[in-house]
Amino acid sequence: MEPFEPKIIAFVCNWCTYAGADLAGTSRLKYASNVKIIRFPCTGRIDFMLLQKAFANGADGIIVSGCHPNDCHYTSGNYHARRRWTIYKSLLDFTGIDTSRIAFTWVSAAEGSKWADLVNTTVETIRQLGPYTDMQELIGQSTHEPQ
Amino acid sequence: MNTLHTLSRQQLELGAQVIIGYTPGSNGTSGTSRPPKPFFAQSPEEVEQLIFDDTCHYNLAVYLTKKEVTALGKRVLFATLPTLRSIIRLAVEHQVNEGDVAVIVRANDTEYALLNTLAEMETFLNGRTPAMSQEDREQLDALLAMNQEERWAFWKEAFETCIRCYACRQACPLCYCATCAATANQPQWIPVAQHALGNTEWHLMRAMHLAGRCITCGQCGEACPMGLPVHLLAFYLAETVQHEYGAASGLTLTETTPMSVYKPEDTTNFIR
Amino acid sequence: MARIGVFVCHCGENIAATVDCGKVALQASKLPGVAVAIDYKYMCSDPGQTKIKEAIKEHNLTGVVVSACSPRMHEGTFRKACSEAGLNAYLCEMANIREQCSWVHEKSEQTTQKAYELVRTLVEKVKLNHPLDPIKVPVNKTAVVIGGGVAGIQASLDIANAGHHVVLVEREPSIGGHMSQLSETFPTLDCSQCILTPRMVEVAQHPNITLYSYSEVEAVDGFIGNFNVTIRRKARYVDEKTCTGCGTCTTKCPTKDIPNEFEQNLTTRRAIYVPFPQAVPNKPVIDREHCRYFNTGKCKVCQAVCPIDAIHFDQEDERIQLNAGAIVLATGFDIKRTDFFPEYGYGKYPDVIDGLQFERLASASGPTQGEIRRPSDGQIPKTIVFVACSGSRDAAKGIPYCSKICCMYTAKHTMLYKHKVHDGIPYVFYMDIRAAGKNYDEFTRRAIEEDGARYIRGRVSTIFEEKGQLIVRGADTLLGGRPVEIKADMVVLATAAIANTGAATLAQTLHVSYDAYHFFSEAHPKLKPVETNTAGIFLAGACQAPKDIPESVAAASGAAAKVIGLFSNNELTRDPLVASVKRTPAPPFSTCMGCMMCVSVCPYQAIGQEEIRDRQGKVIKVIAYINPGLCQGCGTCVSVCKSKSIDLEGYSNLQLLAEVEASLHS
Amino acid sequence: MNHEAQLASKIATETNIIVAKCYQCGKCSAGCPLATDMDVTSSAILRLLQYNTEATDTEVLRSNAIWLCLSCDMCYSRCPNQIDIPGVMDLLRQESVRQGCTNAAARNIVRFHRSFLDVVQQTGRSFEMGMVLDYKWRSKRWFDDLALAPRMFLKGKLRLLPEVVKKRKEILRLFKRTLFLRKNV
Amino acid sequence: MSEINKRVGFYPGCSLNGTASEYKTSVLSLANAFGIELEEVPDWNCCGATAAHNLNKNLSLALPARVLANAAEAGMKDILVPCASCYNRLALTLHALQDESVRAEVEALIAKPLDAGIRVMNMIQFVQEYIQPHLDEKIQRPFFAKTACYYGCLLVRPHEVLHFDRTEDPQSMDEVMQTLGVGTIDWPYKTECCGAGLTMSRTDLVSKLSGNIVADAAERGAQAIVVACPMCHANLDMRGQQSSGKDTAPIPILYLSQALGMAIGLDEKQTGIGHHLTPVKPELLCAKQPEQIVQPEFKKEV
Repeated sequence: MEPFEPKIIAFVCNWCTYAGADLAGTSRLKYASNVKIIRFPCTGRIDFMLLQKAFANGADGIIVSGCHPNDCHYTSGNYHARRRWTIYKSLLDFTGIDTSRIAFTWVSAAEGSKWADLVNTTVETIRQLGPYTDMQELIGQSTHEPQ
Repeated sequence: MNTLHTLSRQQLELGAQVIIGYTPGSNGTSGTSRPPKPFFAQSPEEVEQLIFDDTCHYNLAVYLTKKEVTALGKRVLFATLPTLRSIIRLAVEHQVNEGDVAVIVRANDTEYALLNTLAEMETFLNGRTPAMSQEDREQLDALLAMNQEERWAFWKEAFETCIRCYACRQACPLCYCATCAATANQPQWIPVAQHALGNTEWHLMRAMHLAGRCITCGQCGEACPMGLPVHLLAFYLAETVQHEYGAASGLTLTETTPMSVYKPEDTTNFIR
Repeated sequence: MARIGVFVCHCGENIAATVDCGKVALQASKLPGVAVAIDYKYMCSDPGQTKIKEAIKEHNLTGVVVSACSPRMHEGTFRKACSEAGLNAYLCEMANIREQCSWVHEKSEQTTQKAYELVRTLVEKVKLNHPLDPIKVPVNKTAVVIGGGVAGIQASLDIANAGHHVVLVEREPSIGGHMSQLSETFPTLDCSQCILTPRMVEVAQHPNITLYSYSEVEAVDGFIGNFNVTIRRKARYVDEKTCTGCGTCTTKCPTKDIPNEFEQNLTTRRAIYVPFPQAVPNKPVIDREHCRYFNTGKCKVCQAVCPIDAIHFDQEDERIQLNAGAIVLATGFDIKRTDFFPEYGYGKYPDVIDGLQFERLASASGPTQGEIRRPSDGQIPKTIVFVACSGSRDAAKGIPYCSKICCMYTAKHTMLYKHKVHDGIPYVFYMDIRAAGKNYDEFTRRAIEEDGARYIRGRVSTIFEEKGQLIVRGADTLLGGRPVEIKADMVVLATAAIANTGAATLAQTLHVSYDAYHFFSEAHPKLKPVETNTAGIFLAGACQAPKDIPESVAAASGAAAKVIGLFSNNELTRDPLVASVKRTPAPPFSTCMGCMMCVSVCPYQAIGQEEIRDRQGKVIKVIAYINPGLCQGCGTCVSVCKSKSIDLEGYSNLQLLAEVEASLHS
Repeated sequence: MNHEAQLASKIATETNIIVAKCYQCGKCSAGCPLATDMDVTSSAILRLLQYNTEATDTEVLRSNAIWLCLSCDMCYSRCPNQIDIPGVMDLLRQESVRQGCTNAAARNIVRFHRSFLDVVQQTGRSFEMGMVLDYKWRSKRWFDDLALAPRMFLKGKLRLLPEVVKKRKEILRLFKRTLFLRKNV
Repeated sequence: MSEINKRVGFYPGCSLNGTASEYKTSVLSLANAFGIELEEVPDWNCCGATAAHNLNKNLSLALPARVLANAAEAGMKDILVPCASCYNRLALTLHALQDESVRAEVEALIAKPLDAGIRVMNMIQFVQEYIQPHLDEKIQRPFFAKTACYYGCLLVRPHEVLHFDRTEDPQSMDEVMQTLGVGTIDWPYKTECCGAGLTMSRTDLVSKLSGNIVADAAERGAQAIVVACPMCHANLDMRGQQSSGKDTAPIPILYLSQALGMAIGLDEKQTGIGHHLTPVKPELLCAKQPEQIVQPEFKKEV
């Protein structure tokens, strides 16, 4: 049986983390190919419903990342995002939805290696946790072949 | 009761179009009397049927933003503390304007008082945030005591039981959106199909939309025909917001919305 | 029905080495709505772009996905190509299969698969793109320059000479700034006022320049091309128009002994005064705080002696509103003063002075007519110790940075001193001589070799007074830290250059960012040195960081060039990827409930209110309105809108949701 | 480079003081009351430490200066980089005793400190007479201050019997646990 | 007037029980005169002074820590530490103990719990808080002599830890002395070191340092030097004079407590000024004793 390859989606801001991921590329750092990036103008734009939808659509893990506090291209988007994530995470924890499947991070345009490490560690964590089926089960189906 | 009725009548004479108060609940089949229900008095005669005592706790503020009611013009509301908080919050969110509404409150067990301006309501409220009911407290703590799987099991069952009748939304004074995000299409955030996944997404979305705004009247929970404690989601977030940002909702006319402001020094331990 | 073209780039071997581009194109071609999918060695090359253009025409495409490098690299290139082929630029998206795929993964099936999925995701997105036109905003061709020092003067003249109207706002009663206080300037030793005063006069007489001296910018709103500036003209109590500047009042005023700011408190002035002889405008101002009339209600001597009745005690602050297309910040710097150096007795011993005070002593127009005489007793000091890095490069004192100008002006001071007091001995305690600049190092060498300045590499620990002399205790680190004690007649501290007072407040008024030391931040440390992060607001001179005169002037001309460039268009075009509140024109409708929670999240104050009226003109409801001219497209308001009434072009709810689904579903 | 040779890193780990922060402005030496009497000035000591070689480290540990340092904190209070130089000196002194390379000229200073602590170890308090005798015994400097002693005695400044703390055991245990061992220098 | 209304913890330290006994006497009688009882820290030990930190870090923390522990055990909050050296060591230790790991380590060394609630006061702080407020009405013999206030190093440095006065040109002691009517001189040696720990082992250096200090004070016309540290006093009094090189009459070195004592009319026995090597002549420093001297019941207590 081949090892479980988690599907991971990354919501990142255009100015810091997306650029950081580009830097990882130009520096030819190697990391797992399980992660696909979706580009946002700013973490402030990342609607919690999109995270919800990612799980509903069979994501095993999610990375959410943007500019470090005080570095936001739009000066305050990441501060608003930080509050939103804090509340959203506490809601998920309260309902028992596994928040260890979401990696909230700050990755700057200069942190190519941090991005590469982040992806690898996240992929490893999710691989350990196995496929995420809680949401799928609610509609009695799973996008995952039985392991 | 006299003072209550005279007050109400005066208001009708002074140009209020409707007094929204309570009237005794109809007797149930088994002879048990149901709690007092909302009652719209528009004439002196109807005023006679109004009551306002300890048993009245339905949050009448919910009517303030309903089209049919706003159409009536100046309204007078029987207000409990949660109702007052709702009104303050609605004012902060520009849904209620000065002069739209006056309230009759219970100054004490026997006397009633009329509060004409929002400022008077704010003063009467005086920052009071009644603690949640014994029952709610216990259930909340019980949930917090569970581990993740147990909690998910609990809510999973609740969400599977939910019939998405939106009674929770109807009963909530702060769910005033003409077009709710849940029913909006383009995109369809919450699948129309009434299945547990959609239900989950609905309740999470509602809780998030109430974060920092919910005044914890618990009306949504009460309204649920399936008896689901959906209000606890909002209650828990209210506590989180209070703890994280020291903000409670519906207390002052000058308050901000915690989820629409920030402090650079806000702390988190989970963002790496 | 969508007709999308997918163009997979090999980028030579950069992508093709690990991704099977042909396969990606093949798979993509099978996607619903994809009309054509091809791969090519270099999509960004002319032949590559031609392929895209041809495909657009041939297949009458409704959207294009170029799967190649990062959009941060070539989005512009390909959008331009599309519009040249008649396809709206904003119907072109890029799938990043190089930086975020081929370069970071090994050659494998998964890598190719990921590349394909990235393409699929962008295809789903581009289906939902709208043709957009760049936003056009009219440009008001007036520039406001804040600060009338040499930088502000230079910027004003450059912009004015290009034929644009300039409003120059100066906080003090006269323009000129610190440069007007200087004696000679390094490295040429030409007289500061001789080169500055003509420029000051030019400003006063320039037809395109309106000078508001003794005025401050109070409020700024609006945005690039359309700023709305409120200026407060502080009451001078002297009618600038009628006053001839005869100066009678300033000689007759009975209130004397007020520390003279321009002379760095080395002399005194009257309550009604002109800061210095060459002041522009050369009109006096009444210092209300010290004026006898304002304090006691009696006096009015100045009014009595004024031949043309130009003095009006009832004058009040005046507020001026004006529109401007650009703002230049040139508020300059200040120096650290008393009480910051207790170990040096600065502020305690009259003969421990700072660099600016020495400039005044050396200046021919200064309190000593250019003779170097020490403040305490007017004696000519036979030994002067100059202390460089007084406060600068001193983390303990909270100023870790280098003030940059001190090395040079200290060398200059030693020279001026030697040229005036031939038998005098100048000592300089320094840590490093930072003389990078045209003819700078030669200059400091000259001070040492020809004028005999005695440089000692080490810091001073303490200075104290003993028998009318100042004992300076330092060390010579070139002799292993051997303690050195010098008996001096005067000590000059090259105190740190710091941001001007009120800089932070002004920055907040203008929404420009500033660093921990309150110097204004440039938009990019290398490539945008005179821009701020707020479009239309530029930086000139030492308000950004310590700068000497040539640098300040260069920066000022740079800022002026930016302004002139901006003014060369009647309207400017901006990326149309902005947020808007969804509404239908008629019958007027919007799902927005007007809770206005979006207002406080907007970093650009772009969100206001809008009234929706029915045909009878009756207000149905008040909803949020987003000014496309101000919106920068961060989209934070979109995520806080509960009723989902706000959306963002290019990152709409539909598009992002489509991307999520497409990237997860195979 | 053997581990003994890395004083700078030892200082960093044990006291969190970073000698690399020193940019050799010399303000410490300039203000040091004893700089002229030191064989190596404080700024020079920091410079030597920055080399991080065995030779330079030994040069520092063998210096007389580290023993002349009065820990008066003048340097520390004026250091633009807030380097706790007296803190460095403490560690250097302890290290130089540990490695037994104390400067010959500084022996008496070390002897005095030892005498002082010996008395404390025995009585819990310091006791001038005892201390002086112990010190003179170690240093063999019998005749210093002979003029001073009787005057002091007359002024009632020298008591003849030591004061002793009640719980001497506590003191002894404390000394034992801090691994302060008697050693004749 | 002088019945006890306040109790303050008191750590004399070895010097005050030895060479500086007169300092102790003067401090006790001064406190007493203002109705303050100084309560000695039970079974206190030496703080390690200048020796411990030179040879053994743990020891330099453990010794003061035991004192603090004993004080805490006795329920003391404020502790007066008249010896600047002891004050400095105790304060440094308190500071170090803020670090949890260090605290645990040290507790293990002394086998006693350490309570954080303790504050150590130097002589000047004590005067500022307990004496100065009531000083004016008690002054009987205003000073006329010009004095130099000598702080030494240990009272004001390191500021990061002590947060007392300012490290350059401190003023606190000057202000106290000025209330006694004296002009204090402005001089650069206020915080120069007297040689402290080297007093026995390098008498030559100590003589030089102390000599400079005394000489400069004399140079600037000081008729007395006021100190708040037994080490400074010993060095200035014993070594400063003999080597100050000036043929001027030696300058009396006073403890702050003695100066204050003299000013409020305490007698020689209470101030202990008779014990100095450099003779102190009150008539040269402050006004004559007024007719009725200090209250008799007051004598009893000493």
